[in-house]
Amino acid sequence: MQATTHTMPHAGVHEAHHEEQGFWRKYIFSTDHKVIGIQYGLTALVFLLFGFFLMMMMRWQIAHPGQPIPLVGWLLERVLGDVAAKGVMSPDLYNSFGAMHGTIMVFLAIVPLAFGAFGNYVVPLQIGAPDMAFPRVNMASYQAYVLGGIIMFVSFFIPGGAAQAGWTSYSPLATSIPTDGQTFWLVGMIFLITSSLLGAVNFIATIIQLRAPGMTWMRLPFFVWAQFVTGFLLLLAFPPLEAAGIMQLMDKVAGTSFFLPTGLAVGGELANISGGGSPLLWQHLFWFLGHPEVYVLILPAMGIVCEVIANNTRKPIWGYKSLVYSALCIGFLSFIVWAHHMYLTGMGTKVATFFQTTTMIISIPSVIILTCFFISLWGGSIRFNTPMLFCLAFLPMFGIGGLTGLPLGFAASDLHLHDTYYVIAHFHYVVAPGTIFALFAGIYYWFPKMTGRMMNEFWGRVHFWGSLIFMNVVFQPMFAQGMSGMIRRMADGGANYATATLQKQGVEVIGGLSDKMMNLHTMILWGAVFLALVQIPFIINVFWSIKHGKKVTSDNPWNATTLEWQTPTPPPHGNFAHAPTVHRGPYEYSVPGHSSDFIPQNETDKGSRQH
Amino acid sequence: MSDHTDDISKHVRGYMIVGGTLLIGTILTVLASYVDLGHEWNIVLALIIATAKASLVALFFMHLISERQMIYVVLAFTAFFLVGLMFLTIGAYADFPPLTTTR
Amino acid sequence: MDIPYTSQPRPDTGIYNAKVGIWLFLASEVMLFGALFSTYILLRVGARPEDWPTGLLNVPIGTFNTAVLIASSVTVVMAWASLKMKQFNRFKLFQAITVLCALTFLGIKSFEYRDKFTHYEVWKTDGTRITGHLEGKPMFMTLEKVKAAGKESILFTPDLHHYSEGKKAMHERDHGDHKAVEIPVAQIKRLSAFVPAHSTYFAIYFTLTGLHALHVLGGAVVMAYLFGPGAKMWFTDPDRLTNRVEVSGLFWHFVDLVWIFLFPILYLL
Amino acid sequence: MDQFIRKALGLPVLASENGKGVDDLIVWIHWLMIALFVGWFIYFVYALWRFRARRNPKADHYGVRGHTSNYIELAVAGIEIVLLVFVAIPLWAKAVDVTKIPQAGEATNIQVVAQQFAWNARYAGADGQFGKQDMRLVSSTNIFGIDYTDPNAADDVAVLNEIHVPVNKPVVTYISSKDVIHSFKIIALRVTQDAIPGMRIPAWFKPTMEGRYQINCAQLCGNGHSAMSQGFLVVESQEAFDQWLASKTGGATTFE
Ligand code: HEA
Ligand code: HEA
Ligand code: CUA
Ligand SMILES: [Cu+2]
Repeated sequence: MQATTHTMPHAGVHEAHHEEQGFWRKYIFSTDHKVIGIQYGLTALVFLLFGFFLMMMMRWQIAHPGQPIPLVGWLLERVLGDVAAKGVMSPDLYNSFGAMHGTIMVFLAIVPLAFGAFGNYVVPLQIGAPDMAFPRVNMASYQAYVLGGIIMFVSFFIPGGAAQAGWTSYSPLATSIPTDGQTFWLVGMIFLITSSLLGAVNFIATIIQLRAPGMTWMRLPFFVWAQFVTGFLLLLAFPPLEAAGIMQLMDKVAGTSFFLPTGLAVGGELANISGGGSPLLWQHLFWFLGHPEVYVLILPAMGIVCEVIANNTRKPIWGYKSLVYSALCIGFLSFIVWAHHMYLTGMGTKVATFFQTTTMIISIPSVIILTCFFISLWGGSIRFNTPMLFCLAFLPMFGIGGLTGLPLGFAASDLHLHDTYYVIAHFHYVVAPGTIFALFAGIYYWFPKMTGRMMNEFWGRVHFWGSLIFMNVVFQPMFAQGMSGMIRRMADGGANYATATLQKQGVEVIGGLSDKMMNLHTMILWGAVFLALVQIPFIINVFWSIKHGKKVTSDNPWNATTLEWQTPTPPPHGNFAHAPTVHRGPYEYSVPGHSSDFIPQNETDKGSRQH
Repeated sequence: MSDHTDDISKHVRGYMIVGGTLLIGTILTVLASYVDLGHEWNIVLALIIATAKASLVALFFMHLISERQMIYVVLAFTAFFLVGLMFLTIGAYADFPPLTTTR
Repeated sequence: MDIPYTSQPRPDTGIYNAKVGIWLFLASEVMLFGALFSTYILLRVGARPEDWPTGLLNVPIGTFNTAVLIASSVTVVMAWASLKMKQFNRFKLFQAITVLCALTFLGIKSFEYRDKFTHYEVWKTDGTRITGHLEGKPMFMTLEKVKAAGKESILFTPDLHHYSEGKKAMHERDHGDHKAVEIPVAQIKRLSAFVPAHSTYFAIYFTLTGLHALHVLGGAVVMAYLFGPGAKMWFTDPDRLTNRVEVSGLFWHFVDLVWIFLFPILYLL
Repeated sequence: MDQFIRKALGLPVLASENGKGVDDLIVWIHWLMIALFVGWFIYFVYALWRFRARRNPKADHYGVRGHTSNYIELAVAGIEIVLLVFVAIPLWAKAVDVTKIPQAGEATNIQVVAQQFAWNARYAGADGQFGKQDMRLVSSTNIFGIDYTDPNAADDVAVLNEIHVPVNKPVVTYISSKDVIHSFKIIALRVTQDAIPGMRIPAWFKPTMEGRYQINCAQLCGNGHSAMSQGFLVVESQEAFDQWLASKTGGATTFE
């Protein structure tokens, strides 16, 4: 390796000339994986906040349908016009916000944060590489992401507003809405998909090719494994959605009928199209991505949790190999479970049997991963710092989310729960108190490496306890609502189906939504408001600590073993002065007979005995 | 991955032969389409020839025949998922063929 | 530290970075085109036979284009081999031919597209369907436009057979006289050029070949770059240039490989 | 116990025979979930308390050495397999196959076509035969695309938003849609079926309680999705149903 670098000094690699770079080269058009990682991170956090903001307005509308939104209602009317007349959210606007909340959270917030930001910043450091394998591709990936984000954002302000067909964009609804929101959505998605594909190629190639000497596959930190599998999910699951996106775009702008059947009527009359397409095809292609995508959301989170738990229990992760094999297994299986989102599309017995079976099988590796984390606690010396608190909370929260996936996985029980708030609660438990908590943990954990300063611990705790409590206030009631039959994507929060409403109209029905369920909306609204308030200390903490946080006294403030902590803080361009050599596994904590309670991966055996 | 110059010049002949075979394959495909074997069998034959041609390109032009194991692994998974996508999707239609005319 | 293995293979994997990258990328391309092929199968199986044209495309032209792509596949691998054998000038020659092949392919393809855009089908209210050409050979004409122009009837030169009569009819095509007929607008239910909106066949035809053409275009740009400014790398880092040519060649072969499937399923079956 | 968990889970009233299996499956799977969650949670809290740094300053490099976890994982897998093979798969086979429902011969057949934002239904009428249907004939006055040249079509009955069925007899609904995807859901009867344009999908249920039920649209179908609530299913005695149907017969296949 040394030989290579010496015979080809700076051979055509512009990235290698890192002497004087202007502001633009250094911060905006950077090819340094760490800068790109931070760019990804900040952009994604802004989108995360924006996605949450959309949802706060929706929760108001759900709790108080038809009433003007306080504080921001007038602003909405000013910028969006009639869809928010008098500051009231119209059903069109509700549908736009819902679709964009899902899209933004998944494709513009969590994936870029978990994969783009943490993956970019941490993976090359953890494997002892100078940068990503293709730095310029890396930059292009970020730029495509930003472009996609801008297109999505701009779509709010075009006439008719943003896409309204849910994040799933089912045809024919998606193409039947005459405004251009869906076109923007599709073009934006094509950019985001391109970004993810470029990122995935880069990550996988980097992990395969740029591991430092001695960094064998079974010495990789689990976080790297998680990103590796995630990369493959993106690489192979996204293209079919890209194909589907192109086809839906054709349906929308070129008048084709890929997803439109013969005999489709619009406003009563037969539509002027050739027909012959299939609405179900879109669903298959969407969920072929959609399901792997949810593991894209969770695997990096599990990777972070693993790093932090090992570090703060001061002992090796129990069952490292089972973790790795489980992650690979999840990755493989996630490609063949997608139709569990489609049980009620008229699926016959044989196909349903196949997908129910694979869905049950895929829950087993998740159980194994969680079990490994639990067992790792046993015998540890547990430090309850902020990152660790978030990771510990991740476990039961993901547990709730994951377990409630099981009744959805059986077609017959899904019959009752499909498209109700039970599904909403299920997946928010995995992505919100699950993934978001893990990402918070990652921010608190790697912040000192990125900036050389610690985040404030007290406000970290306030952020943690507040988030934990209010996340549960928001999402726990949704299980009950869903079980009682409350349907999702209701612009009035189900008021039209409530017993009370019907009684007012003089209709007596069996099984309408009870007052009790409807009243929970108020509680959820307040939960969301307080959830937002407790994010304020976090946001301030992040920016304040960059300048004023407690300075770290060493490059390795958490006494961690993995390679990212063996670099200067923050790591310079090129990361390591010399290629590190790896001598041991990733989590050598509290090794018997060793003086300190951790041994870095690059420490030689001789060095360790000298202690 | 052959690194020696003389090795390469031997390959060059191979490339020419493969190229010629591909051209012949193309002509065969066209001719075969004019022979009426029954619609299904025409499709099968055309796909067989196409697959053979594609394999030649992949094996020789793209050097898959002497590629590293890792690339095989990646491609094997890709092929598997693609087959899964095709068969499961198409399989799901078998239960309820699309409706145009019914009672 | 610089990024290692940009020109020499990593010992344990045996490959250099860009090759890993391109194969991963091609894997994703397989899924992209695979999804479209799946769509093709579904649409075709779902279509009523009379709605799915066979033998409508020009086979000799398609065959010629196939040959062009195959030839370029040979030249692109020869370009790489020339670099391996340190024959820079021969590389330049082969690379140039490759780019020319790509442009030829695109030129012919756009000619074919034009042909389709000026070819029409009329669905009459009595249920009959005729294909043919409109007076003056306009592109993208629709019934709405005809009506908006205030015309009472159109002048239409019918083909001697309709595509639903199958390939047999096409083979027996004699060169009889094409007489233009006048069709009153009132008798027309639908009028469409052979554009994507015409039918699921043309939808998938244009999507597949259009996406493929974009790939050809992208490949041509890269190839031209490596022929022109990019070739200077030969004097600073010949191994890396050779790798770049190999990697772009891999992409090019893949594009060829896709066409090998597209040709029979779209032109011949 | 059984009633307790039903209440605790918040399962709504059940008014159909087919829904029993669905509810049972939901209850059983929740037992498994609760057992797992409570078990793990107790362990979790105990471990956090016992191994906190202040109490246990030195970690044990090896930690757990036993295989208990493997047994737990195997048990989870085992229970899932049992539920899958003996409950979920047979249940689904019964739920989707309308040819295998009990008393299929006596079933009331209804064709349902959803549209933005209402429910249309069609009964075969006195002859028990639906008229031929072709989606290419759909128009604003011919919602079902009925082919009026077919003599069977003459006595078909069409209704809007008000669907009557007799109690204690299976109902087979052939569900379709005209414009976008909707979903035909009646919570208390535990019936849900997506209404997909271009497809006609059979679903069945067997109501056991007379009364009025609201038809919910469970799939996002546009800006009227939340207000697509004017459709009702009326379950009544056979006599009342016959009378109602007779009052409708007489070529009411089109609407005003
Ligand atoms: C990160 C995201 C994520 C993850 C990890 C999962 C995980 C799972 N999901 Fe989920 N799912 C979504 C995100 C996710 N899902 C989303 C976004 C949707 C809706 C999309 C939409 O319609 O808009 C959805 C919808 C969805 C459906 C469709 C429902 C419907 O529309 O009707 C189904 C059905 O099978 C399902 C099943 C599962 C299963 C079986 C798992 C399994 O993998 C879960 C396995 C995990 C476990 C079994 C937990 C194990 C843990 C323990 C046992 C420990 C307990 C812990 C403590 C006590 C501390 N999910
Ligand atoms: C990863 C995905 C993700 C995430 C994280 C979330 C997070 C949240 N979601 Fe969402 N949601 C979806 C994905 C997600 N959601 C999807 C896919 C849908 C379906 C859409 C559809 O129907 O098509 C949906 C739908 C959905 C609904 C149903 C709407 C309906 O059916 O009509 C609801 C209702 O309450 C909801 C609520 C929330 C809430 C309260 C949060 C909260 O947890 C949000 C928490 C966020 C924060 C706490 C913000 C933290 C941010 C910061 C701290 C910023 C820091 C900034 C800097 C430092 C610069 N979501
Ligand atoms: Cu119809 Cu929702
Ligand atoms: Cu899923």
